[in-house]
Amino acid sequence: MKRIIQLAAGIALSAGAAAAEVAPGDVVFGEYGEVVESLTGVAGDPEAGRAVMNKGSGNCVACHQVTELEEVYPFHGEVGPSLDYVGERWTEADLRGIVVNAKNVFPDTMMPAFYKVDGFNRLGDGFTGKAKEGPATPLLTAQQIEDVIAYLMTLQ
Amino acid sequence: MKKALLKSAICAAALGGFAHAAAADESASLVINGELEIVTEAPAPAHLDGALRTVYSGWVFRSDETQVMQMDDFDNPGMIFVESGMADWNTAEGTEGKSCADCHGDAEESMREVRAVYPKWNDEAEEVRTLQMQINACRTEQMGAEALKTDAGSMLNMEAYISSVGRGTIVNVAVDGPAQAAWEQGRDLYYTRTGQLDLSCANCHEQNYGNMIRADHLSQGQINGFPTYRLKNAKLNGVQGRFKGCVRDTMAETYSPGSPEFVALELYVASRGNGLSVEGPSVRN
Amino acid sequence: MAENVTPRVRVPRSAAAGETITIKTLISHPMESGQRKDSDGNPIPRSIINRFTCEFNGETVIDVQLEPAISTNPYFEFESLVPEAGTFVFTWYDDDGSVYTESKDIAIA
Amino acid sequence: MKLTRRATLLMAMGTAAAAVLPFRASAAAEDAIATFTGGATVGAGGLTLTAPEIAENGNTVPISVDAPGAVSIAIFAVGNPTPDVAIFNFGALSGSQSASTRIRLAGTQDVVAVAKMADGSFVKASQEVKVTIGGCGG
Repeated sequence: MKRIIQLAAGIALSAGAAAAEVAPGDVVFGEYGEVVESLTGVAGDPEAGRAVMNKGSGNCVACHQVTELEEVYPFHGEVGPSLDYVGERWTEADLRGIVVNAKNVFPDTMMPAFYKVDGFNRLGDGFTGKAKEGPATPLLTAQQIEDVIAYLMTLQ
Repeated sequence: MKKALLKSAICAAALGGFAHAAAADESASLVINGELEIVTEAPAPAHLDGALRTVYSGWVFRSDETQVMQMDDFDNPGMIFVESGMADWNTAEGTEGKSCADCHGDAEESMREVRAVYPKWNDEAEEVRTLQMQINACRTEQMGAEALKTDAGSMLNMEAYISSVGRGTIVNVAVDGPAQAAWEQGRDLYYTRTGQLDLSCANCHEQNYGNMIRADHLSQGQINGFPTYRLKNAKLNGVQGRFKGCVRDTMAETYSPGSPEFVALELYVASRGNGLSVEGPSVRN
Repeated sequence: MAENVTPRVRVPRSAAAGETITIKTLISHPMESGQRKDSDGNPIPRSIINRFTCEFNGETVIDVQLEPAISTNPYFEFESLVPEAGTFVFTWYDDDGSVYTESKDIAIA
Repeated sequence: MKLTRRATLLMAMGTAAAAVLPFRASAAAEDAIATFTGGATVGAGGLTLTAPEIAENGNTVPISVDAPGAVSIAIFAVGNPTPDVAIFNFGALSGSQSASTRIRLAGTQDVVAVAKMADGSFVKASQEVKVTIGGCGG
């Protein structure tokens, strides 16, 4: 969590340079919850996105199985669907929409919104159990989401 | 996105979430010390309205090695704390100079049916009381002793002792009558999503029990085995402390052990296990 | 010093002469490894049971050297010969110098 | 055992690393084993090590060793910061040269048992124990 906060702070500092970045409240969703525009305008790095899949970051493998990751991050969850071939089944815009806020696509899903800062019930300060003072920090940064999307698109 | 694709995706998600909820190991049977038979699987109580067909003790979701640790009291480290609770039961405390035993005699007889029916409405106090609240009411009102801290040390020892003598009795928490309002409050909390991860109890423990979340085998979150000795922290854990840990892990502001919300939630979750045996102190991961 | 350290043993009450019996032992002890830090980041000093022995009528059954990788509340299960009636003596040695003992008699049936 | 979030994370990372690299005893583990054997050659056979393939929690992992005719059996967790776990020395009245206990494993790794036999020779057995990673929390 600390790392996410630091990253977010870093982004805030370089706000001028990252003028192209879309804030969580400004994301434009399509009719089916897809997000066509890149959140940063900077191409995602699949290698960096691969690292985000693990615990301590996106923790995607807590719920999703990815054969390609079994060796490096063992023990995958079964709560969500397998992500094998996810890059064939979905477009980049679809995947971006699902990672940003899956509930726009699947209203009852258990999947958390990774780029959302409002509308929470009893928002906590990370995993401390205490109330969060001030606005939420998205679970992943805009660039981390672009990186994850780039990685997911390699799963073909 | 094509509409057909979307539909099939929703279908896949639904499958992942519901139909896929793997059956627990229905063949495992728990007999403690070679003689005490424990009901770890029972038809779901009617008040669940079909949300579950069968209720399972958390024991059936654990690995063979963890299961075995609960099958013999010598192998169950939770019994260390039962011994402390037993000693406290017989120790006079407070301004009245009385022990639990002075009023209640032999707990193996007087307390046998107690754990199974708590949390329970108390007419005089006009509130739903957890077993821990009742222990403290006894201490402060009858013994003139100080209240013990909820879900901590001596309190968990006493709760574990009272649970241990009730092992094998069938959980039968009242959900109607004067307890109904608290029960409904607990039910609402159970289904309310919290925190930045936006998860409810039901997301994991009703819709996904039997599935793995990373390497954790999700149970139904039944509390008939509490207090429970967790391998993770090598000590007894109380129900409401466990609730707090779960809510915290949704990245939410938690309620506190002893709060009206958690009392209501404990009543509701206990009632989901009506039909299972009292099992505490159990051994879990 | 570790608090509430209580040894427990399970030994059959009787055995046939020359029989092999199973013994279980458990002692409540935190087994503080010395590798953990408190909430202020200061190392918590090591404090473990470092040795456990079981003797029968003065003869050694088992003598165990424990390291911090033994879990909280150390548990042992092992087997002993019972050549005659007598007394098992169990001894746990704590880093802090404390010694905990327990004994159990066994009869020949 | 109260682990800090950071420690838990480090443990999880350790597990991941252990899973990628082919097993190789750390220098510390090799030293610990050599201390027990005095550097003697270590054979195989005659020693049974029983440990779970997957441990639900690395804090409390049940294991058993059995080596008929052994004088002593040492257990090592080769992936722990300190590999030594325990040494069982069997006396004249030991009913069998076997014992069970519960140990701590700081992540997925090989558990190694080395038995010293009555004739002074040594045998070894090892088994990988995968320590699980929880899904919840940061």
